Amino acid sequence: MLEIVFFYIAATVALIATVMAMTRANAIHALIYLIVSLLAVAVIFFLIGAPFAAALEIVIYAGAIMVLFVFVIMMLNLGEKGDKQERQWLKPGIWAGPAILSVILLVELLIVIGDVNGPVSVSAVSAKEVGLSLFGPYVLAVEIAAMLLLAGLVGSFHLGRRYLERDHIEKGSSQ
Amino acid sequence: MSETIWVIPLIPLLSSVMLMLFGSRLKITHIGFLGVASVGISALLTLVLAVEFMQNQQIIQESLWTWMEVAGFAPGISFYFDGLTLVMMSVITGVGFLIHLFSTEFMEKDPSYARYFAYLNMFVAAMLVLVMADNLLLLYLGWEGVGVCSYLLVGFWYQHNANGQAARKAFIVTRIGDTAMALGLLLLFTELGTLDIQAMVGAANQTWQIGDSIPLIACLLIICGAVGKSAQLPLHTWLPDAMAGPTPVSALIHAATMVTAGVYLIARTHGLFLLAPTAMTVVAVIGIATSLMAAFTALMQTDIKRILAYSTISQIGYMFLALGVGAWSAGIFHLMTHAFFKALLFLGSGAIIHCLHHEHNIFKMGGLRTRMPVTFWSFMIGSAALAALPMTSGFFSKDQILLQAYQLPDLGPGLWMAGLLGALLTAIYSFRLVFVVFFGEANTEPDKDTGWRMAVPLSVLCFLAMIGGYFMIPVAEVFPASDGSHPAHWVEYVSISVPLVGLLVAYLVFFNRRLNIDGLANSTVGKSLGNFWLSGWGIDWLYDHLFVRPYYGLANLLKSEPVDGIYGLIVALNQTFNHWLSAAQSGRMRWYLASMVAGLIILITLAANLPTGVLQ
Amino acid sequence: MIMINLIGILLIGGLLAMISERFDDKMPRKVAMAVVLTDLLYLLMCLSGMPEITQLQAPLANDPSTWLMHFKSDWIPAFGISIELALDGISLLMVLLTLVLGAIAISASWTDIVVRKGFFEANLLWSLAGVLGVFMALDLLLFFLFWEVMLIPMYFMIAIWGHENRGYAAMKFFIFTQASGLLMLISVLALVAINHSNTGVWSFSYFDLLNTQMAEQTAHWIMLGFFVAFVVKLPGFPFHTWLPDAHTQAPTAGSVILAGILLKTGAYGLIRFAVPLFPEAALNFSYPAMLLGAAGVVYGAVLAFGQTDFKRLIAYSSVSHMGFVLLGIYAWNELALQGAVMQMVAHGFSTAALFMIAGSLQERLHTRDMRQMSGLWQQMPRMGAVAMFFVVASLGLPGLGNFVAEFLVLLGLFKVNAWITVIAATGLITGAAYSLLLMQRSFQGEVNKKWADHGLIDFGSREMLTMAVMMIALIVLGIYPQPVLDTAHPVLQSLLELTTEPVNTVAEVVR
Amino acid sequence: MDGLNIPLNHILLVSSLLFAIGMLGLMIRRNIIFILMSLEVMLNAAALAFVAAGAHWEQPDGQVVFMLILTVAAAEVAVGLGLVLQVQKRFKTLDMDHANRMQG
Repeated sequence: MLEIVFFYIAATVALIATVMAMTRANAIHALIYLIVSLLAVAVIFFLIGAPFAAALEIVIYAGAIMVLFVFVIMMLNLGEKGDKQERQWLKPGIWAGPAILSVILLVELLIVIGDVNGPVSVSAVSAKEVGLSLFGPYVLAVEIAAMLLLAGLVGSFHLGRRYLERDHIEKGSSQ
Repeated sequence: MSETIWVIPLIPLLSSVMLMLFGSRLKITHIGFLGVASVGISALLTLVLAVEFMQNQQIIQESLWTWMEVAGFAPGISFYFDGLTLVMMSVITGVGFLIHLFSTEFMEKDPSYARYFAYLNMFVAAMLVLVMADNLLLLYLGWEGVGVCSYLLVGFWYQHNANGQAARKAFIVTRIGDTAMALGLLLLFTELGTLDIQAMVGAANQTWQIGDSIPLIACLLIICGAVGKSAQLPLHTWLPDAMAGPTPVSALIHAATMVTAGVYLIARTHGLFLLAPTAMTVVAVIGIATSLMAAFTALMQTDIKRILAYSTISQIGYMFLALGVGAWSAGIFHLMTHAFFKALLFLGSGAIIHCLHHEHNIFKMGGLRTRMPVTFWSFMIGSAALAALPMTSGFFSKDQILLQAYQLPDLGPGLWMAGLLGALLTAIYSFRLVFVVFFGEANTEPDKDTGWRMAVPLSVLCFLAMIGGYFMIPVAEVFPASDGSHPAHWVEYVSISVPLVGLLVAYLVFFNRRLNIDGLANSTVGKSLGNFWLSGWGIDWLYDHLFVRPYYGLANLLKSEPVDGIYGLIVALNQTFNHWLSAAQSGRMRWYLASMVAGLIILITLAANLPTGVLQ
Repeated sequence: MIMINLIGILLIGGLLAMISERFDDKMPRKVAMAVVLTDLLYLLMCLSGMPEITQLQAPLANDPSTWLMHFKSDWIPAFGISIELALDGISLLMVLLTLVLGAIAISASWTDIVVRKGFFEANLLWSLAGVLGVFMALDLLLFFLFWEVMLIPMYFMIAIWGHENRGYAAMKFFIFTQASGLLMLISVLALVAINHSNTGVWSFSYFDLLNTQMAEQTAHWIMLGFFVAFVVKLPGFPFHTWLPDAHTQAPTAGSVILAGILLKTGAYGLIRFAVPLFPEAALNFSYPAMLLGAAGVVYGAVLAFGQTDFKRLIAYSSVSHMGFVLLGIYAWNELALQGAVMQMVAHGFSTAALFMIAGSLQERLHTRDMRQMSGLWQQMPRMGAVAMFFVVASLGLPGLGNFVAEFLVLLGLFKVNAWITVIAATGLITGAAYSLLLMQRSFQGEVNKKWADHGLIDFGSREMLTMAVMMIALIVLGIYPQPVLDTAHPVLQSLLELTTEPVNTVAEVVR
Repeated sequence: MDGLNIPLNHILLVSSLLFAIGMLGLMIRRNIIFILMSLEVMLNAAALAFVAAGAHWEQPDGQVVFMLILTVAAAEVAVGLGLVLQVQKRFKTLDMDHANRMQG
């Protein structure tokens, strides 16, 4: 009973936080809302019996990935000017069309999932089970994920290095 | 001789080919010799043939090879020789030889001497094929062959655009008739299964009754061909312009031989025309109408050659009249005598033009009687024959035509009277020519009179023009016999006297000026009528506005290829789509996203509407 | 095997010609000429061992062994696709025409190609190889393959060595023929599929596909696919618009091959495939087809009259002349078909020669605009005389090949429909009009001072020799066409047996 | 607890809403940072749906897929943010409408 109440609270929090994240002009504010949203989703994960997923959500999503955002935003140093620009871009005229599209899509999704019935299980799927299937039937997917991460690593390193080099060269030439 | 008549057209043809291939390397005298001798040999062979024919009256049929053989259509390269062919061959080779001889002097100074004789020899060959052909397709070969030679010779002095224009006009106008004739051939073959003239006429008599519509259509189509070639209404306009060619060419092609091919064609296929009396009436009416129209026009012309050209048209009109009233042999007889005296007149005018440095206007001549006596006497005799003064050759032939026309029921007397009017006009314009050119004051100074190569043909033709009327042409076997009855004597007397009246009128008006017609000519009516006649009854103008200009306009209109517009439309459509699609590729990420979402919506909508079971 | 060799010699010869440019820049043309003449000699030698062609029995449409030559070898057996070549009278005529005109085309381009000579000659030979394949292939997929093969070298010839507007012309040519080829492919596949559903056997062989039973409507649409493909190539009105551009822009040899040979593949396709495969559908369609033919005759002639470009005029005259072929084919009786075959051969020579003259003029004057010519006879009498010969040939002078062709077509057509014959016959008049205009504007007329000091060179012996070959060919065709007629006769006989003649005599029309 | 579990379609509803909001953000934002954030929201929404479905069937597969999504998100953010730095460097703006020329 308590889980159901908690679920609705968490869901509400997640939705509100996401809406706020999407509409903020200041990147850091948006980011913090986003983290709240992710945490709320983590709560839902926990409630529907996926504690392992909830942990990962907090550690990696809300932790690692969001920190990356924070770093980058700090590096870019957008400041007041950026905020003003963002506010200007967020005029109703701009988001009216996309909003209609989104609503249509949402309605369609809801209709499609309308006839899905049945509760989710409360019995938790343990980390062990997840681990067993990860390195059992899904081992190929794990390999692919590994490759993907490696590619991401190399890619970001390459892009970031060039950024620094360029910076360095330009600074050097301007001196 | 009778086994190898195919040699007769072959010799001029070979000579022509040789002149074309090696003409530029031969000496002038050799060229002339080759050109004249080849026709001369043909003429001699024709003479031999004639003598043989007179003795045994034997019709010769000779087949060289089958031209083509497809599904029962098997015209041969084969020749047919009878009295009618003999008359035509004699005229072509005989007069042709004289004109070739005349040309050697006339064209002496021309740089394209070899080309001239090559064309002229080829013409003789083609003309001989035309008259000797045993089937209509081979006849058509000769028919078109002479047409091309005529084109080449009219446009012989190609450096002047006007000559080329005249040549093209001559070819295309006759081509209109030729095409109709070709259709006639198609119809005859389709209906009768053969184009062999004798067999065809035989089959026609078995298949059709007199007055049937198919022989009428066939005959009308053949008439179109004949009308085009023989310069009759309504396809006569090319002939006066065709005078742009060298004068001997006019004498040979546009007076003596080619233009009478239409007469020959109708005479040759008279078996068909007898089945279609309406067609014969058409021939007669075309003939007399043309004859009068041309005679009026000739009255007003000032160019010596154009006078003669219109007079040729007019005389061929008489021949058509003869054919139309069934006076076949009279028509052919007139064809022959006309060949003599008209060739004579043309050569005479050629001599004048040659000696006066290409002067064509008769009012700039005058007084040539004493300076060019040979030419003067040729012209006198020629004009007398043309005007059909008694005892000349033209008298006998024209008289026969008029008398037989008179005997035709219903239309007869009308045709006769019209013919008489034509004869009167003929006498007036021919002696107008003589009086203006040879009498009166001299306006120009000729170099000299003609040389022997011109004088000999002139004299021989004078002789023929005088006595030609006493020849008996051997065509009795060819044509059905006429009933032989004679009209009342007064008809004959009137016929004889009319040309004399004409001569008198010409004498009074143009020689001693008793009769002054200046007032009449200068009145408004007279002037406009004069101009009307001068322009050949405005027919050229009419055709120009009715056919030539619209055709040019059409060609110009279509020149930019309207059909391509349809394909251009397809191209434009594609380009528009291309434009739209490249506009979609704007590089704006939000736009891409929006379209992705839109696509997603469509996909989900489709998926949701699919039958259940697909989703689950 | 002989037929494979014929094609192979040309393909390999093309490679040789390309390579030979490395040794000497004048080599390719000699190599190419040698290759074509070798091919021709080889064919003639092989033929000499065969029975007299006139004594051949009619090749039975469903029995390959009655044909003059037949070759079959598996290619993709799973789908019944084979390398099947066969030769009968009409194919033989077309193959001979191709090789002779090929040699003439090489001679025509003897001097006017200056860049990448080796590649040019190679393209020329490959194009000829494709055409030979088209004339001999009896497997429908192989036919389609050759159909495409002949286009690509031609595309290159126009696009690389063409005149000022070559890119446009080449692309137009390519798109038209490619689109029509696609239609044909679809039709072929549909036909094969129907045959498969009827018999359960996959086969692309002509002999198997004859007499395929199908619904009337289906036959109609498939036949239209073939019809359009071939009529675009022919070209028939209103699919002709690629032709004036392609002919005008192509180099001389390209124009000669295009007009002389490539157009004939369309006519050949109609005779060999479009009608026999669907006899009923095709003959039901004969009336519109003949109307298109007549429209082509008249339209081509009128447009030719309006042109000022020497080559464009000849190109439109081709449209007019090929209209007669279309008429002849769809009149579908022996007279008309013989006429169509004759027209294919005779037009090949007469137009090829006119294009050569146009090429020579362009080479000397650097223009094709007739308004700038006039009076050229004065300086180049030999060229003028030759041009005159071919002009009168093209206007259908009796005694030359074109007349025989046109007259036979009209004769056959008259039996079928008199009124269309009348329309088509006006082509003889308008034909005279544009032909003589061509002569008047270029060689006759006042001597143009502009060229007086250009030292224009008259035809030399090489050119005269080439022209003489074509002149003699036209004269022989004109006064003794029987060998050609006899060669085509048995084939047409067997084709006519496949179909029933449309019954509509002239008497009905006239009465 | 029996019969009082969280209904699956409610979780899916939340997931759909999150997805729609993320997509909306994706479409209305021009700043690349926000675009990346929106992507994260959408990925997260999908992940939620997977985990919920896994829970429904009491199978670990949902969470396995969630982990895969997590790796994708990580890699994407790493590369994406690297690109952000480059874009900022080159164009002096984060507006994607201005940085739409694919030039070096």
